[in-house]
Amino acid sequence: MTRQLTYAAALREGLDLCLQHDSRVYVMGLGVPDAKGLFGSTLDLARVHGSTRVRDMPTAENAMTGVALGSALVGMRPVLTHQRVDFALLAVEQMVNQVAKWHYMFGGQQPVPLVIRMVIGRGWGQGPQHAQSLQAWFAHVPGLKVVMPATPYDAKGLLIASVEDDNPVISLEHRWLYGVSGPVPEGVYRTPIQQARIARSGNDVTVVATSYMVLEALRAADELALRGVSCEVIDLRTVAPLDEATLLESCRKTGRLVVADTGATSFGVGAEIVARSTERCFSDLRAAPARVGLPDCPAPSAPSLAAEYYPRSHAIVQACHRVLGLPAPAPEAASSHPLDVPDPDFTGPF
Amino acid sequence: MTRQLTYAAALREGLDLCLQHDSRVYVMGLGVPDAKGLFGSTLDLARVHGSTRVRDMPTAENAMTGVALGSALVGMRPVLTHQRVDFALLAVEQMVNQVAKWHYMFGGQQPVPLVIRMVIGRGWGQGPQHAQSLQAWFAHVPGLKVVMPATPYDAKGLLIASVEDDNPVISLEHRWLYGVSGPVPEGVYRTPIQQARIARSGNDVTVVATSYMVLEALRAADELALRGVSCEVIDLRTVAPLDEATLLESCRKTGRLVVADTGATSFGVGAEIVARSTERCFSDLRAAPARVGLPDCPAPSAPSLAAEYYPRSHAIVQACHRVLGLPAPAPEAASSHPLDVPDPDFTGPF
Amino acid sequence: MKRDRELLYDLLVVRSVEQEIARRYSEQQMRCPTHLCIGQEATAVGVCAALRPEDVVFSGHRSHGHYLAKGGDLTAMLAELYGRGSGCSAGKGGSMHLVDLSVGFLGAVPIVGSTIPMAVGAALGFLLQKLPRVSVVFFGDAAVEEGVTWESIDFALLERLPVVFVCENNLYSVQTPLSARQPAGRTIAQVAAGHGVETESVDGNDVFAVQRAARAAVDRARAGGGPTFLELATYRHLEHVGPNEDVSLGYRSAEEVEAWRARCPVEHATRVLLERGELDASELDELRRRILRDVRHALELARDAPEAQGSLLSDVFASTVSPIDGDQR
Amino acid sequence: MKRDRELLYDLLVVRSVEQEIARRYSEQQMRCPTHLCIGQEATAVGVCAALRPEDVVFSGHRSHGHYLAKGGDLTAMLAELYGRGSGCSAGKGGSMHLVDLSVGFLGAVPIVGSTIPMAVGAALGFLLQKLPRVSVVFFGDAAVEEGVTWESIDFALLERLPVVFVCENNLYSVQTPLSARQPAGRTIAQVAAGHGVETESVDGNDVFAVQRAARAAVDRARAGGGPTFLELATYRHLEHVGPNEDVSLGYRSAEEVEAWRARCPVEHATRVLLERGELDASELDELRRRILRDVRHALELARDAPEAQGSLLSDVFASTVSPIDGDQR
Ligand SMILES: Cc1ncc(C[n+]2csc(CCOP(=O)(O)OP(=O)(O)O)c2C)c(N)n1
Ligand SMILES: Cc1ncc(C[n+]2csc(CCOP(=O)(O)OP(=O)(O)O)c2C)c(N)n1
Ligand SMILES: [Mg+2]
Ligand SMILES: [Mg+2]
Repeated sequence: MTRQLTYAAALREGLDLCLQHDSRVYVMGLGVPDAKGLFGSTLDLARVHGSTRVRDMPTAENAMTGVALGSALVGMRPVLTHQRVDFALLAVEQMVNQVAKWHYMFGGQQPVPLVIRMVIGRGWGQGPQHAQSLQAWFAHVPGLKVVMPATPYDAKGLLIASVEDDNPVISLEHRWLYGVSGPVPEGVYRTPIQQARIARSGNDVTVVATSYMVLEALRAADELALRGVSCEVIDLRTVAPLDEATLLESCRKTGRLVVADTGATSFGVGAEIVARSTERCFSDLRAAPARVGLPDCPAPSAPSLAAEYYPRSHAIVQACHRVLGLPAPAPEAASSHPLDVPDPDFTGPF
Repeated sequence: MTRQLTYAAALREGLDLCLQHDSRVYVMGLGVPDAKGLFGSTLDLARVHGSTRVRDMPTAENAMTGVALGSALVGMRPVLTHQRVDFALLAVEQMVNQVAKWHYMFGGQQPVPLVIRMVIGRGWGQGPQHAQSLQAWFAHVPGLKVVMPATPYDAKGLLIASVEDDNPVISLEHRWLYGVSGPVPEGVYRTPIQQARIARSGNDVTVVATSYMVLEALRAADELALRGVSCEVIDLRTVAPLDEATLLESCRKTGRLVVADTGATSFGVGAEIVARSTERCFSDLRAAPARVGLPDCPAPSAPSLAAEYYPRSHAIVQACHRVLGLPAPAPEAASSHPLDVPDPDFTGPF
Repeated sequence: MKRDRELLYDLLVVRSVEQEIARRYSEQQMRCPTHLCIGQEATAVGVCAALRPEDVVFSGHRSHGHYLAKGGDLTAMLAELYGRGSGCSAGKGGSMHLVDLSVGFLGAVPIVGSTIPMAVGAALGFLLQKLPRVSVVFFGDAAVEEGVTWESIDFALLERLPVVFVCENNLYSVQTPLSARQPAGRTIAQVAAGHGVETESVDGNDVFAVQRAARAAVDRARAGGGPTFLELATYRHLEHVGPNEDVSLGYRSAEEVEAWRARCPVEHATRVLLERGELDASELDELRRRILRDVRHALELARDAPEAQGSLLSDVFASTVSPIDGDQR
Repeated sequence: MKRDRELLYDLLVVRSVEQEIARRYSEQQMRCPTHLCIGQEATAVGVCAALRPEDVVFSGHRSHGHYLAKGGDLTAMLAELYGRGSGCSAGKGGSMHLVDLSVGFLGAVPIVGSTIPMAVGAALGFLLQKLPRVSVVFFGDAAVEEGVTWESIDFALLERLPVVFVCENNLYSVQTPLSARQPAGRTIAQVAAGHGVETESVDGNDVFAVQRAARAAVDRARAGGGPTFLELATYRHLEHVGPNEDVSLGYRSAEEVEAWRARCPVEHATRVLLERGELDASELDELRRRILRDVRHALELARDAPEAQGSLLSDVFASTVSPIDGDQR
């Protein structure tokens, strides 16, 4: 049997390999060398590689992003981390005006090999300022690649591919994925950027999912299978640039599309995927596509409100029913576990 | 004949009225009281209302946004301006984490009456960092209202409505609109927020446009009319919350949709509009919708490249042809005026 | 100004609330990140004692003490931690988003440094409205690493605004010591002074000293003398977030924690009052018992209140408008 | 270090380039916002004279002088202003985005303060790679209002990085004077010193003094002594952006402009060398003529080069990857 690792351990191993093999790589972020090690993903790396290469930093997100960029311009390959995308909003000027555009605006002379890891996600009352999921923002900015690994395999594979890429890569990691386990090969391998993954193939409806929603989509597919519906689940993996080919091929096959994203629905990733598919394969679509995502309000802290806020597999089942013209499914059975912590059934190994 | 004013003068008059009537209103931004007066939109207001109420500020966008918010919490009604949305990226943390969420996250006790005006747009080699058009970003953030007036009438009407609104309103003003003139009534009036305007009614295809692209869309509609195509042009005016009713009604009528937006196409406003229409009136749509917007690259500075970068009316004509199943139109006639300054034919009055 | 006994009372309340939260947290009913201020109570109590009810306070992630010291409603705060509809933020915010408008506690949010410009803005609002009010913001030692802090201080100076910046320097940002974050050979107060703001460094565990310094700053601000920066030295006893001790994490030594526990602000104030004879041991016992009873009562009220329900989509926007020509209609 | 005659030569070149741009700008062929540095040439020339070719420079919106003084290619810069494919940024950037990697001019961008952390990052890169190089960043007096500046300086201090911060204080940000933006009663240098950085205030119109101060700062940085902050007093003769005078705008007086013109950095250096007898009037004339000829030649080359074409969608992304186990393949 292949070795099983958690998502956090897979990331850690990816970082470890990059640090080992490429002396230009360094890792920097708040708490990176501390005893919690960014949800376990940087644990112990400072001891192994030294605290010059695996570094803490001041709480100065904006400057430190510029520092990372500047160091990349003289040959380093930084991996910068933020414990929440919400904190990284202080660094948007650097990320959007500078990092994203540097290569282009200076005529293609200077690559910017910079990986920015940011935590998104939910749970335990994270509330309005610790749970945003802003992939649509970064994807809207030409010059940034945006990845969202959903599995331990891809966490490591995309991290290595991102570090090796000579372009800025934004990696968004969902906090409920760190504890998920799955097969992870040893040694260096890559998950190609801009290549979606057919997580489950099917014929009746295409569910395109990002990050943690891939897990919910697979669960929904299981449930739909019991009713004889064959779901194709696409794990998008890279949000920008989009893997249009995989997306369109599946839409053409099934003629029905549901998108499940971790972010706000309005003006979100789902909008682009629906628009792109509609534009490109309108005549193949047999029903209106549907989006599953967050409603138009900030994330509330109270678990009772958060339970309503975050769509789960049942919402995907509902959307698939709608798209398939089936009667609405029975309401979701009351959950046997609290909804503001990761579902233990979801930790894998898968 | 109704009085004609430029967009800049209309804004200035709106601000003047707000300052006159409501002592809680103040206007703040870089260069607001200077001799250029933010493209003319704040000219002379400091002399009239004093430099406490019409204020310059330090180049500290982030803090000054927090300052505006804090003052709103104790009863003021600030109008904060930024000469470019690009500069305001320094203030995203305040705008997105705080301003947008304050009312919600404290349980609806504290309204945040704050207007943030930001300049978007193009021309004269503005290049990568002086020409972004990030309405899709703000629209993706629950809690922000986002307006984009296209006419002098709405510049004043939406400004007054925004100042009167007890919520944060992001107003994006295209620099090529300041010189455009049109009818503007005297005195206080409002353009309702979240109400799109049918700028021209038609039956064959719906063109939803934002800001400056409304002008291009109207020109495209003129051209299409010559070929017997009847275009309905919707001036979106408010991007968020969307006026879904007007949008869907038009789509249902024409069955064909083109969106023309000033921002990047991918993950942009057009994506939401296409997705929303497809989801809600799929069976009424008779062809794949199309989007007109910026390609996936930063704004180049050279006029020769910028000319390719910015879609003009012809791109809208092309998109309409596509959506209507007509053969591609003849290539655009070479322009008789430079493409990096506003077209004099576009300055109105309309 | 509060009398010294009142200060002690307030300290005991904050301590008791935080201890009760810590005790109950493991029941997993308060399901939100919770940053306790045990060991730091004197900064909150001392500063707020110098304020008038109409003065306003902003804070950050570690705000329970500030909220309570400014007079915030205890039950509403606990209900917020419990995710109840009766929480001070209707359950929307949790521990990291406290507010009590009725006492001028205008809000706390957990983005480091983010309320500093808001406090300055409130002060600007007071100036523009010619209200003799003062605005105060509490923040930690990490906040001075954020540029927005200096932007805010500079603007407060430029406009001579009635605002007091209160830096609670507890030596750590999560697990990271000052030495890994800020240059050696300078104090935070020195940097502030370099910007030109009136600055004072105070023992943040001596509530009397804190109140004195705060009073001077507040008076100055109210009199039009502009902003003051207070650096208050203090220490957090428990882990960064959550109810536990954390010496096992290894980022600070047991000796260091012990040394600071010996400088406990509550014990210090107690000792002073006992020594002065303004309080005797039995009164103190009685006080503690009464406070504990009240806190537990509030906790039960909060815990037993109904969960926030049905309000997910409410209050995204205020539904009101304020017509500029309102008086003409 | 450059000899004084070389400094004068560089000053004359920068002045001549800027004057020629101003003269040609109204032809409307350079179609991008252009911030000229006439009156401020000595800061660029003096600082860059203290650098080695492998040292690096970053700048902001007013960067022509810095680019040229570091040795940037003149024709490529002018071609960039003309929007030519042969521009130093292939026409993508315009005047506000200059770069010449071959001489260590790593880039200029027009977001106030934004290159300051990048310069610090380059210095960090040098430290990590153990390269004895120094990083320099030029910025205006408005940049110290941006928090990122202090974040960057603090981090440079924390890590003792080889970086020199060069503040060109020309008293204005666009039309807004310092007094409307920064608190009275303090200098920029004092604030920097408060952060703990080695600081020097210099007459920025005295190229010799600037070079001396820069040399000391660069030597210190290279020797591991950490960052230095230089505040250079100077003045812009023309409008903020564009080729014209702007006294008519009313934000500064004709007298003030005159007084600073009398302190012209180019004239100052010329006078010194003439007085010292290191140069005579006819040599000077000849120098000026030669420079003007070269500048005009470059201008014509740039103007006559083909427009940027066909590259709109190129270079959004680099097409390369750098495998971590590259050497094993
Ligand atoms: C902008 C931002 N960056 C990072 C964080 C993560 N964070 C939460 S609390 C904290 C520590 C802050 O330390 P300090 O300001 O000293 O306050 P203390 O916790 O010591 O009271 C950090 C870094 C944050 N909340 N906001
Ligand atoms: C972040 C940001 N805010 C505002 C601007 C607009 N702006 C362009 S140049 C400038 C003036 C900068 O003044 P200073 O730094 O003193 O440089 P100077 O023009 O005097 O050389 C401003 C405010 C900008 N480019 N970037
Ligand atoms: Mg601390
Ligand atoms: Mg200046």
